[in-house]
Amino acid sequence: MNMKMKLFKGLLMAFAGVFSVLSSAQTPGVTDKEIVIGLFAPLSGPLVSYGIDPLNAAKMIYEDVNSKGGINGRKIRLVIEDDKCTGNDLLGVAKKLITVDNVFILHGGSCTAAIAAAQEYIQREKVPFVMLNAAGDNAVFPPTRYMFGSFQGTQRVYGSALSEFAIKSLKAKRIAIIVHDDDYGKANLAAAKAVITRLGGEVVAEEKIPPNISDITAPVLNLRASKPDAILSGAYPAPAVLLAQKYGEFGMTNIPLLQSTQGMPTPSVYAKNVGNPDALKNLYHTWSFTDIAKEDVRERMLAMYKKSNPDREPGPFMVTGVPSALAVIDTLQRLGRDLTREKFVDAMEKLNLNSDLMTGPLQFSATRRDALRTVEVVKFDGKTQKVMPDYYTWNGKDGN
Amino acid sequence: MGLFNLILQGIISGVVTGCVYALVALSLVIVYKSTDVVNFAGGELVMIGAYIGLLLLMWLDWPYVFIFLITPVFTYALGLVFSRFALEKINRKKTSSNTVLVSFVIATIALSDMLKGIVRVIPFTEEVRRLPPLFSGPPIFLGDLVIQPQDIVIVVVASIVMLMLWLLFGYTLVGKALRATSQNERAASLIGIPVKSVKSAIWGLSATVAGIAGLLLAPKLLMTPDMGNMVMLAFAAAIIGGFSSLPGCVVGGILLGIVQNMVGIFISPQAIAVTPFFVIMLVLLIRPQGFFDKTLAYKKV
Amino acid sequence: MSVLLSLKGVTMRFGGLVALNGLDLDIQAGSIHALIGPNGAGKSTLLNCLSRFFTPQEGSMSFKGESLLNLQAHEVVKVGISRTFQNIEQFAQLSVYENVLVGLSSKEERYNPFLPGRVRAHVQAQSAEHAQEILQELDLWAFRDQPAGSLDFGRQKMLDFARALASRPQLLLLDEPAAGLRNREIEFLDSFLRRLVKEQGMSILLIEHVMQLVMAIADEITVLNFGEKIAHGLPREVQSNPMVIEAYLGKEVEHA
Amino acid sequence: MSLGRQQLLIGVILLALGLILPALLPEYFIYLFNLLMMYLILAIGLDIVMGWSGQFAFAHIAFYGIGIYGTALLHMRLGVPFIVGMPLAALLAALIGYLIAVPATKLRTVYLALSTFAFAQCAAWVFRTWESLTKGPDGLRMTPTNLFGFEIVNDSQAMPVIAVILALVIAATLNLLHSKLGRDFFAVRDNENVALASGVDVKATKVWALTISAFYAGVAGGVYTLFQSYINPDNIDVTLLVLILSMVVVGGSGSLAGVSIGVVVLGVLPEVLRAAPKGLLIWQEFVYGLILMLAIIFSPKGIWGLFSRAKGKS
Repeated sequence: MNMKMKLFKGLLMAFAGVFSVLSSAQTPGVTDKEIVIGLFAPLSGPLVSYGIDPLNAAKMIYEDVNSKGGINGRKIRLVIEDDKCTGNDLLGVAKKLITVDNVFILHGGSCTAAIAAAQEYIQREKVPFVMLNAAGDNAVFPPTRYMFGSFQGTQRVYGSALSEFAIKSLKAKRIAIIVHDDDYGKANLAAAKAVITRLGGEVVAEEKIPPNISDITAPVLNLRASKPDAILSGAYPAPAVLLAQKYGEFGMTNIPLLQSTQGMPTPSVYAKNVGNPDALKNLYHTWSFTDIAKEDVRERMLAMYKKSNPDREPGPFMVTGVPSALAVIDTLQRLGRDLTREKFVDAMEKLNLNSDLMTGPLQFSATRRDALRTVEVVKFDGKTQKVMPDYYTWNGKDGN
Repeated sequence: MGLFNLILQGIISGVVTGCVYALVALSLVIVYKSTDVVNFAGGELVMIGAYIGLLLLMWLDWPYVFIFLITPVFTYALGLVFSRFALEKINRKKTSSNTVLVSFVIATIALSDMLKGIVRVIPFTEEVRRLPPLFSGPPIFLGDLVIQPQDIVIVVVASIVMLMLWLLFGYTLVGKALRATSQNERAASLIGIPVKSVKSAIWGLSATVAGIAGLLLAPKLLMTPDMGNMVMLAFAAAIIGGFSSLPGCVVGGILLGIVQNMVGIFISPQAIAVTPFFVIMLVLLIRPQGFFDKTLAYKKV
Repeated sequence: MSVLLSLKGVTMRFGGLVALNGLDLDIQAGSIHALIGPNGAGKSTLLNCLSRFFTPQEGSMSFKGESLLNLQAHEVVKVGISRTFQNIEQFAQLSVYENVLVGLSSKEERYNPFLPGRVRAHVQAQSAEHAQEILQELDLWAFRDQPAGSLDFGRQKMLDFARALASRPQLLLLDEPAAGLRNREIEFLDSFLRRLVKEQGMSILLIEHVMQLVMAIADEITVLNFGEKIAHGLPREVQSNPMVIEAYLGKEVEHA
Repeated sequence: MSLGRQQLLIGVILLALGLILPALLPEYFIYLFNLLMMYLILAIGLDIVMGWSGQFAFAHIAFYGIGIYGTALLHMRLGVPFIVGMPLAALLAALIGYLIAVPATKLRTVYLALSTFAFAQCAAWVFRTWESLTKGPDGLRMTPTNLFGFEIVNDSQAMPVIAVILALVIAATLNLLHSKLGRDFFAVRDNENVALASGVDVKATKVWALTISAFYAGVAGGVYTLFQSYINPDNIDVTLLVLILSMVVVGGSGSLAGVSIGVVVLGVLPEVLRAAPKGLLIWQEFVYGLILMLAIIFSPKGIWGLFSRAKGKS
């Protein structure tokens, strides 16, 4: 190696040294007065409906806490980004927030596949990542130290809750399942099958459909041919409506139709889209929030949203952005003034938050990274929603 | 329900959706035949037709039938504008016939992005929407089989549109001008046919057909800004018809509708998504000229 | 003189339309053979058969005793037959120089893209020299770096010529080279074609409507009408053939 | 400057950037550089088949996917090191490209476009459903790449390697550009008949174009495994194809400089847009479509075309 190269290398080392000294001087993203949080969700592209309102909802919770004086003397400052729900973009956003904006923690993500792309990076950088509103099955199983999520339940929770409800409350024995052929569908199906087998029921049909299906006749005919006592669906909004329409057309309305949360963002719109009131006679769906039964909770959320976003009508998934923000705030409050990322993770692991908004406690542990395991089942007849008396809790094993 | 009825029900439903695929295929083929452009925005024209219908329905307090009739006017204008302000300008700058075709296709891809993008901006479209069917009533039962009145309407309207296209192309002066233009542009302009206007009109016509397909499809398939993805089914239908035969499109569309359901029943619903692509590859491998046309798909020199 | 190209009973049908009907034609080495006839007589179809764009349903075509039917379109130039096109057609976005290089390429070794640059430079040196000669001869050297599509009409036709000549063919097929050219350019063409035959021993099959050129330079003339040969002979003989006059020349003469 | 020197210079510059920048810039920027370099390899490959040869081949993302899964699985299942696995995967992509090209290039434009597009969709479906190999919709977690005993775990370590690969790709492309085959690509694009009459084997040339472009896409896929750790079949979709296509068209198809400009402009644009008010982000898709439309209408040769035209006038 010649002199020039040596000199050059030396310069590089010096640079790197200065950098590391600067950055290790204190916890990134934390000053005396503020805590910087990187908040992101899809704000453009096909999946905006999962992103804009939930992100606004999380923002309003942080603003609320700031207006009440902040957390232990510090205000929350948000750096907001658009992750487009793609792996490349989300990873880019995570890297920007960590290495350029120097945020304390990441809070965001509405799509599990995109979040999963950032998992190794988060692990390496040792930065806590709190998911916004993704179901997150693939990102929380197996659990990794820095990633927390599933604040409205995983697909496993929905599949398990609907199966248990079908067998215990509806006395169904023969159960048919229809899900998508993607990660959500896979997790939902696995949990449902495990619960059904455990409780002595029988899975009589498993239909895996593509999310962009245009004629759902064949799978519905297959469902009907299996003569089920109940149908479990993990479909997304459009296929969920198509399913209900065909189910109505083929006169299957005596068979209860049990729909997982993601298929019915706004029940009234769903009912309007299905059109046929007959198809809504025997319809149930999962939900993770108490805003259906408790009017005060609903009003409170809407009022907060209006205050924070006067120009926008809150869309269907608005409330799903709230619990993750509550969990972050609770953790920061418990931590006190002494903040490091490692301490945040340790405190997050001890989270046990009972909020009047949620159907169950938000909990983590050393081996658990999915927050909510208890959901309710709601009967919806096209006009009113009626919450079923029992809550259903996933046991943490079925389908894993 | 016996297997026979299962198959029969699959066929009935396949014919109905197949009719709509056929309409979209027609809209692709008439443009290809006369302007050599593969329209990758065909699906988005279907989508925009449905959303225009929905917005009109929300703004205007008119009976749905009127809205059904005036929506295609908007898509007609859209096709016309695209042809005039994009394709013609590109054509004027062309350096060779091969590269200009690539440019045309890219322009349709750009159009597809723009249409999707503009619909996405309306917050209202974040959620799945549906148009009312043109006619609704209690389903008709034939033993175990169910037929929706709405489905009958779809088949009837689609058939009327197909018939009108067939008459237009085969038996009117306009049709002759269209055909002359598509066969030999230079000769057509020599005998006094305004080639540019004819081309724009064809784009308008194609967009009209797509718009009607959108209105028919919206109650059945539901509306999202991405509903244009169904265009691949139409491409497959058009390929069966050799991308030139109008009756071929219709048969191709219906066949595809039925095949999809049969795949769903006998193979796996998971394979439904890949059916149109498989059909495209298969047809191109064994009979690239399609099943309805004697002219070769191979490039003529 | 020996027969360079020999056609026997060549028949080409498109659907129900007979474009060529049992055509016999011989071209002598070192001669200019003109092919005339009204539009739609099948002249261009014959050229397309010879350059193997079309395959005739019946008949044989032999060049230097070898059948052309065994060749694919891109192989025709390798046995020594090159052609120009009726409409101006060339590689519009390539430079004038590159157009000629493509024309040359049948004579080049197939270049291996993985060879280092210097080896290639050597391979290309000879080609470059030849390309320069041709371009200078046809007065196109000054435009060598311009895209071919930007030349004026006459020069584009000359470029088509240059490209066809680059492969040093034994038989040159010309499809209406004089169409649309000005008198001065036609005069140049006249002397240039003569020189090709005399100095390089090239043979030429000329399709042409400009009678002044045909009559001046053709050694033999064949007249086609509706895909059939209606006359053949020396220019003088053909000119006075009543059938030809009726079918074609009569109108043309009046017109002129 | 001779071709060899040009290639050497580009290689040295890229390698130097690849070594220096990681020490100076936050990892985010290095990630962006890596992403752009990967896009550039993809875009050059697409340009060879579309811009150079004028063929509508839309199977590019399928070959990219084959490159990703091929490299990752060879490494994870069989322990094949990157230096061998990546070329193998790219060759596999090229082989499949060749098998597609032989029947597809016989077809008229519309059919070539549709059959290659259909092939891409079928490939995506296979990635999604062949769970025993690709883990299907769960996505594949890739183990860090091993290069001569060093594990590449972050962007800074990956950057010099990617820079070297990009330099090799550019050098190979320049070689191709000046070769007979490269000239034949352009000849076939401009006029197939004249090309045939000049002795260019048009069919073989088209097959070459598709095969080579598939190889490039396979290389890009291999590069992906260097700086990413997870692949989900959902991430290999038409959106990516449209992005790459837009880069080629907006920058200027048919020229390396143009394609590079396109990659940089459209690759950096979303980062610039980050500064825009969040409510406006939703216009992005429309704006992208508009940029593409304006480019194809007003400057079919892209930004580079405008630039070189202006240069020609002065």
